[in-house]
Amino acid sequence: MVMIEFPYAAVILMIVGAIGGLLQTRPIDKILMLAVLGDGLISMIAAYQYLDVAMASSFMTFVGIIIIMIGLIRTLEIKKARGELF
Amino acid sequence: MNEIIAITIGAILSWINFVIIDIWMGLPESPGVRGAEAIGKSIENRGGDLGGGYFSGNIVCSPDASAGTLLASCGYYAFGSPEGGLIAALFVYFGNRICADPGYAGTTGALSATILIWAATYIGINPQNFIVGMLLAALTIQGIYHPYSSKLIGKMARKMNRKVIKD
Amino acid sequence: MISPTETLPWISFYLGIALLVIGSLGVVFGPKASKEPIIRLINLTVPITGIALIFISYNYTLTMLTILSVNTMFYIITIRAIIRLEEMEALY
Amino acid sequence: MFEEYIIAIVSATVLGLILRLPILPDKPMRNSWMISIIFPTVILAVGFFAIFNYFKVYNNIYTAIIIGIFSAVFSKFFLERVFPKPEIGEQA
Amino acid sequence: MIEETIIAGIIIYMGLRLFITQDSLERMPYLNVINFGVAAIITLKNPSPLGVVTSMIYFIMATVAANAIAFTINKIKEIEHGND
Repeated sequence: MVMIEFPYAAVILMIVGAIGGLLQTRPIDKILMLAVLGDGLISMIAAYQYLDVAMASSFMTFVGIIIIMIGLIRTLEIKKARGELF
Repeated sequence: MNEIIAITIGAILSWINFVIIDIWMGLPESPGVRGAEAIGKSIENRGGDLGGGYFSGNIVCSPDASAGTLLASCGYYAFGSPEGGLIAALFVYFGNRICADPGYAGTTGALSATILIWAATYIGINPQNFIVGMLLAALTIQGIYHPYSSKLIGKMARKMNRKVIKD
Repeated sequence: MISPTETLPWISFYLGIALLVIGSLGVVFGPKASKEPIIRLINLTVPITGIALIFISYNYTLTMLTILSVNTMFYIITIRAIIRLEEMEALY
Repeated sequence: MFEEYIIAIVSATVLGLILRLPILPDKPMRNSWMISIIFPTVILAVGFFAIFNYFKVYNNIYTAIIIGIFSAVFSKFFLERVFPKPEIGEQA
Repeated sequence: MIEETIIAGIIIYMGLRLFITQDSLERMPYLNVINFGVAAIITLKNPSPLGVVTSMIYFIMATVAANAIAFTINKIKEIEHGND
């Protein structure tokens, strides 16, 4: 009977997040792939059974994603106001 | 072989639970936030139904009865008694308030899932069957092929008198 | 079949090194990274995750939490700097 | 085991009636943001008491009464400040 | 043991499918299924009260992040194509 253990899924999530996050060109697709990379990191930490570390790192990872998106929206609004967008 | 039958029964029970409660609490009627509206319009452009699209977008953008069912079964499995489901209802309510949602669907789903799991332990279905079953149910709604699932949800919503409200 | 629960530090260590190398190359030579600085900032998350994986393979949990929190503070400061540069039109 | 939950619910309901919370929300009940007795207060009381019931020392009647009073006061005075009602369609 | 196999298979399938699709709004439900799977397996591998609290906090933070991503996609579309 075939058996897939859990850290293999975390490894595939992290590889998908890294390759996709580096090779996409639009910033919002890169941010979505970074969310997948953070999921892989948290599940790998949870496989080590460091649960408090998983709690704190989930908080920090997603707060960092939200901060990047606030900066992205502000930057695009400034570019729109200067007329440089496309 | 016995576990596969238990997982199938758990998947069917949790699918019925979260779909009925989400439609009854009015998720296909209107998008709560603007991201849900964008996801619904995208599913409609790919050949689906608008009500089902709003349903899928609302599930993505805030923890509704699907998250209530999953976290209640997790709490029941970890605590070993029904009080885990009550704690899950509390956390789901706080998460709903953070995500700009009134929070009726999540807490109702968590409490009804707690009662359902407590009743199902007498016929030999454990809470971990419900965890895997909830994941399979979310996969059938969100992950296989969006137009078919959104048409199914739209048909059920029209039968339960929860149509899309047009302004 | 090798069980990953016994060889979990090895998998974590080599995956961390691979992410570090790939991420460093991507920060320098990535597509459109030299035009917009926010894409370079987003690419920088990949080697940070690789460093966190290497630290977790040696059971250095407090070090990993420190580097993640310093990463978040670095985001705040750099995002403010990028917005100021965009406003001053001193970027190009 | 179930008596303490009922005592917590009754305590929260009585103090909510004293503090003049409405019993049910407004009529399209799945869209209203009004804080009432039946929706947040009872669920807060049951959830907080379930946390205290896990530690086997505190599962007595007095804790249930105190939890009911605390949840009613919290949902009357502090819930709008901790989790504020959002603007029309605004998030993040 | 079969539960872990099913959940890992679903996560791998959703990750590969998220890698090959091109529309960014089509990817959001797949990301939601990945969040469900990770939150399920954290509790399934660590059956303790701290494990379930970790799972709840992870799921709520991931949902807030997904909400912000969907809002940002809509906002960027409005900025690029004009608000209609």
